[in-house]
Amino acid sequence: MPLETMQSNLFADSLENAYRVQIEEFEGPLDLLLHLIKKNELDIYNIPIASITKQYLEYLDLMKELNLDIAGEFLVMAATLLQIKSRMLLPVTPEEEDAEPEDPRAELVRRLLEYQRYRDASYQLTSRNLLGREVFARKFDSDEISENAPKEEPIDVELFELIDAFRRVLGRVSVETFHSVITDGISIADRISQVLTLLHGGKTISFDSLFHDGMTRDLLVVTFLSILELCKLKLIKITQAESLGSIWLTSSAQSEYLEEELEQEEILVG
Amino acid sequence: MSARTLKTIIESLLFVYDQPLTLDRLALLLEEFERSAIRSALEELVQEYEEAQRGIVLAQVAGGYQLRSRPEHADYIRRLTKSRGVKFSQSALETLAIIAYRQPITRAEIEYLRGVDSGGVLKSLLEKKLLRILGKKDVPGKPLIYGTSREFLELFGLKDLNALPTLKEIQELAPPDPFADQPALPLDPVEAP
Amino acid sequence: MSARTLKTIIESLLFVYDQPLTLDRLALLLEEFERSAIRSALEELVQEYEEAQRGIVLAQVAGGYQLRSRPEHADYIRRLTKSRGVKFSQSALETLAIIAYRQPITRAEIEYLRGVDSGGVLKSLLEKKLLRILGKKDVPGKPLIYGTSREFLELFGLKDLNALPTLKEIQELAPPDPFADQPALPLDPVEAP
Repeated sequence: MPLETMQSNLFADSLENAYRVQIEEFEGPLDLLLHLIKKNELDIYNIPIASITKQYLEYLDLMKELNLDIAGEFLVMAATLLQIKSRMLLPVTPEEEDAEPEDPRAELVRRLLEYQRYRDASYQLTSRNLLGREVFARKFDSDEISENAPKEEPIDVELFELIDAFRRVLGRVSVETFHSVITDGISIADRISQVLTLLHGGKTISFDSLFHDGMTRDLLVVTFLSILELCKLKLIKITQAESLGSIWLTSSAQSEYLEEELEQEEILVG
Repeated sequence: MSARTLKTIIESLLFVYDQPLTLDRLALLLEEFERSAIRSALEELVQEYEEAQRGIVLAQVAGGYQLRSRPEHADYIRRLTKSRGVKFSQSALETLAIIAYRQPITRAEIEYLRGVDSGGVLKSLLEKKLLRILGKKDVPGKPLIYGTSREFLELFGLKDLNALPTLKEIQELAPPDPFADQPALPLDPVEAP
Repeated sequence: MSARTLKTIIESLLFVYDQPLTLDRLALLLEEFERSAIRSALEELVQEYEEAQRGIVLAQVAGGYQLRSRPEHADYIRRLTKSRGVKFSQSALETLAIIAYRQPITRAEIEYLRGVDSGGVLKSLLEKKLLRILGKKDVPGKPLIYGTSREFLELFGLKDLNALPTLKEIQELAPPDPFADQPALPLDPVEAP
């Protein structure tokens, strides 16, 4: 089916809009199904499943033609619709008749009704007088009021704030690293590659930053041997900006660029 | 000290503070007054504000009392503050409504009801502090349980969760439910497609 | 619109704005009203506030008008600020989160993960009783080992440490990481001194 026809079928009632890309944003498959039911003035308790499935799939095709990403949920619903459709076609066997089989559409209808209730509730919510939109409160300027610092300090914090802070830490440090902060039994080869990763892209790191309190003795030794090995391989350059100052490691490939940086560092330091 | 004075003290406190003040909090702050006296002063204040039809209203939100500007004057106030206020996406509102009415609720339950992945919208609502993590559900996988926060009540001007408008009964909107005798909506996440 | 309405509009504006509003400014904002009408509404408001002896006074300051709390009630208002909740700093939250998930943990390990010195923040968390010292680690230097306290669980309403959301749950809440395919960086080199 050509694209324009589908559009006029589905969304645009006037043909003049046929060439304009008119595709509504749906929150999800349930939202789309409710739209189709409303547009076709269907009885939600007696959905003509074949026709609604057809229109639903047309919508997905349209999305595909427009190169829009189709979320997985839309595809799952398409499969559900097709399954209901095929179950509707099955003849009812006598035994099943006794058991009063559930209408294959029942589950879907329940979900649609439930979803509709919450969608209506969301419209009601947004029609309220919102703080900062229709009603305003005053700003609280505690400096203006109090001359002395707070004495009791009840802490005002939500669990999510804690979790979110932690998420940021995890964003900086990989999970694997997090699980094994201080790696035991790391090989020199692994440590060399770690150090090189740190220096990747012409970065400079301090010698000290490779050693921490609480590292195992093994790791300290391995780290030190790795640095010696890297020097021997001429992969890194060790510099000291001033005597007794910090020792800096740079990757030798970018040594020229880094020398400039180090000069700046020197200016900053002293 | 007279009841008149107590009323004006409370009005001063409400005026200065930017968050709702509860009776408990006021009783703690105004320790030289009887709790019952504070309560009746508050009630009188509420009535006075209602009757006076002024530019400031005394709202009962999030279990407390808060002075707020009259909603009808929002357009004029916006000229001053240039604030356009919060804007919610449909998906944020939907999710918020589901959580408000169904809490405590897990992410899988929300996603079953909405029919779409809701991780991103949950995160943004948490960041806006409109949601709280209430704990973990005692089922396999121990999923997190979500609920709405005090900020949610403040934003929407709700006294408490009971002040939420009731969900329209489906019977009101539609003919009798032919599936009424069937078991309630399964919210088992396993069943979610 | 009635004079009564104009008066309440002005009251709303004065309520919301934290600085004095001049007649000029009001006339500019409320362009649909006559300047003379605004002036007389202001005068009426001033008189009403004076007569009513309320907790809020309408002061004429700096050539403008401003709502203020009644000066006699300053003592009560100061109590509000004293009992105001204290917010956590980002670094405190980060440190607390790392300890919560990684305990028992040493200061060096915390600093390795955070990439910054954490002595100050550890001290303040210990003072708030959110941390406990669990002992000393049996490595050179015998560093102290930290863990979270009972007060920590109370603050966040957690039944026990198992009630903390798992790493997996936290990551699921996060949006997809655009750099997920890149090799893990064990330590941010920018943080090097």
